[in-house]
Amino acid sequence: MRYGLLVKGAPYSSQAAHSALRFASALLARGHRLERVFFYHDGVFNAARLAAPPQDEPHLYDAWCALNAKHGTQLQVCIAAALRRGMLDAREADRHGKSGHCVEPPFELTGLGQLIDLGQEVDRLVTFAP
Amino acid sequence: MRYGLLVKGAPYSSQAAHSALRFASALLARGHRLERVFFYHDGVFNAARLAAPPQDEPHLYDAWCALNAKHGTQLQVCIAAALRRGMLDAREADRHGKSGHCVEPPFELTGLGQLIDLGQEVDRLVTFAP
Amino acid sequence: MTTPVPVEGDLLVILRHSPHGSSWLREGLDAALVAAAFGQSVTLLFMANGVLALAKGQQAGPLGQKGTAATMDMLAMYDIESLFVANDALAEFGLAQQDLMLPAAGLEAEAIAELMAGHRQILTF
Amino acid sequence: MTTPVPVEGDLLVILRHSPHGSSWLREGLDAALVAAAFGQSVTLLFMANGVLALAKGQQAGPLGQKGTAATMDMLAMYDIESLFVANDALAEFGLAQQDLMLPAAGLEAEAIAELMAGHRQILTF
Amino acid sequence: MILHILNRPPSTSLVYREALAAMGSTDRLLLIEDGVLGALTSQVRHFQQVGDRLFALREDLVARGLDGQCDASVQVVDVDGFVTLTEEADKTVSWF
Amino acid sequence: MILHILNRPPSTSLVYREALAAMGSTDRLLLIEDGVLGALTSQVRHFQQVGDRLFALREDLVARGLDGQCDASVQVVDVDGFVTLTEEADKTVSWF
Repeated sequence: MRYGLLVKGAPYSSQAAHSALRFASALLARGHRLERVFFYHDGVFNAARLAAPPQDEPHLYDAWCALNAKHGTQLQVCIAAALRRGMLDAREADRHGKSGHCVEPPFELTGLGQLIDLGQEVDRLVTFAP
Repeated sequence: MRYGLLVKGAPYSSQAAHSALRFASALLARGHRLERVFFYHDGVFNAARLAAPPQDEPHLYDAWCALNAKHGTQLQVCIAAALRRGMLDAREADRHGKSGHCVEPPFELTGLGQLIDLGQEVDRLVTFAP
Repeated sequence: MTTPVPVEGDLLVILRHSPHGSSWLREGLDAALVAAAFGQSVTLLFMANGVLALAKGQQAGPLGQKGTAATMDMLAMYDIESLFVANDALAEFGLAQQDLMLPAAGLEAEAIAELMAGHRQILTF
Repeated sequence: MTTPVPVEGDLLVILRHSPHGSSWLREGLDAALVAAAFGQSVTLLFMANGVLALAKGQQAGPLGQKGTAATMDMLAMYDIESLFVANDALAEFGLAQQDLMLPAAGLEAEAIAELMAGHRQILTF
Repeated sequence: MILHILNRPPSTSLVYREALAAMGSTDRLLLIEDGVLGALTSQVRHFQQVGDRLFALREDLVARGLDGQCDASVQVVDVDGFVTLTEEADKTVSWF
Repeated sequence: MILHILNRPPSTSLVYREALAAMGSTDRLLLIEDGVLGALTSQVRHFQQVGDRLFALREDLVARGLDGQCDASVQVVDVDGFVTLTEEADKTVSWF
């Protein structure tokens, strides 16, 4: 089956990102395909490229990137939710006249339409919220 | 009186930052002094320097900076909570071998000891949580 | 007013949070508007604290936070006209149909499952 | 066991969240440890879901999340030995004193206000 | 005297019970943010034991269009009144 | 058949009532994260109407040291079982 995940919780504050990553590896191990993870609400903070968790904690940012590298899962971030929360990629930073950026590939800022698309495209969409 | 605020909520996701800023202006208008705002838990995301909210919404990041500029209120961010969530200043980014940074003055990353200090130093410490 | 439940629709958005206290309500409404703009048939269900999204007389917050009342007014423009509200939540807040800013069909708890079964996809906010 | 309530202390940290589901518990314990390291006399009160911080047998999460049990074990090292637990919350989860990983004095609801009045500062997590 | 501050509504959160359990006999309780839903006539029964020591923040009621439905037993204060309440209390405790 | 997923404990959150109100007669309910507190023998009464369609995620019970206190009426599943539940359902709905 084709799966999509919707992640709404900030990393470490709630268990949402942990649960989503855990569920992702389990569904992949069962032979399903994970098309895309969409980040909304405080979930957009998962895309913060500078995350530096303690060595003895799971590195959630790296785990998302590994999901993309190994399985081609798209990591899409709601652009409206991200901009207000300061999660800008290089293009948006430029557009807003700011130097530096917080979000970079494999995470991409996209419209909410991609979440609606995802819901139509996949067999199962599972939400992990704070 | 001398006040301190503890902010634990991410900007826009909950009303915590709005309430704290509103309370801050009211206490200043009454002639009190606001020594410091300490950001903990998801409150650390208030320090995201790239925040670009819609024009018709309050600009919380700018409002925090104005508080510092006009009233000398310190804006201190728990460094442990910030690092894991990707909110690094230039020094921490350098220390972790990453280019770019998310946090800059007037926000400063500090230890949790500054929260304990604040509690001892001020007459009233008020918490705004998500 | 309790009306028959529609049995078909592309997307059901369930709104359970009140205005101003969090961004859940606005983010849920935004998802509904985008889905409608993409041509999906969208139904809204207001339940629990979410029924307060329908309260009359909402205003901007003290810092100028605009809240969600203006977005509610845009629903019709996007052809989102299938609005339901949980009767038990209305009663819990002492609200009646005439207190609502938009017409929404009252739904008894037993009908919610039917509404959910009739939609291909469900998002909760 | 219900013991007399201490009437003095610099900081009371109230822990109301369970392990693993959020970072509140860990962040509250961290604040307590830092205050103790700064020489403050610190009291902990576990109430509501926070009493589960005292449950025996906690383990790392499936991704290696370490939880808070190891931090609980460090409290004594920081001379944080004034631990209270709300009796009603223990009862709600069917827990008894012998189920706890650390000794904590059971507190009836009426004594909580007394505990709060006795501390110069209170932080809730 | 402690000022307790609650931002969760009793309609969906039981956190108000923690605040009530912790309140001393002269402590005050201020409802803010989504907590003001508890000040409505339809909800205020949850706070009966607080008597005349129950407050709600006016601007949070007004923004939600609920100021007309606030129960008469609740003392409605503006943000200045919120500051005053913190001045009059020895300390504040937030429940969330 | 819908799989409902709940991550809040009934001890402090009433969101479980929303999930229960929305459940059809063949729908299933899976407790995850802090939601697993509802699977304890001391708490499971809140879910009585769900009967044998109540599930809880094993690793969330184990991490909290609570697997021994999970009620016998609850079907405990590992994360593989979580995936299976989503396979068997037409769609999933998360309550938080």
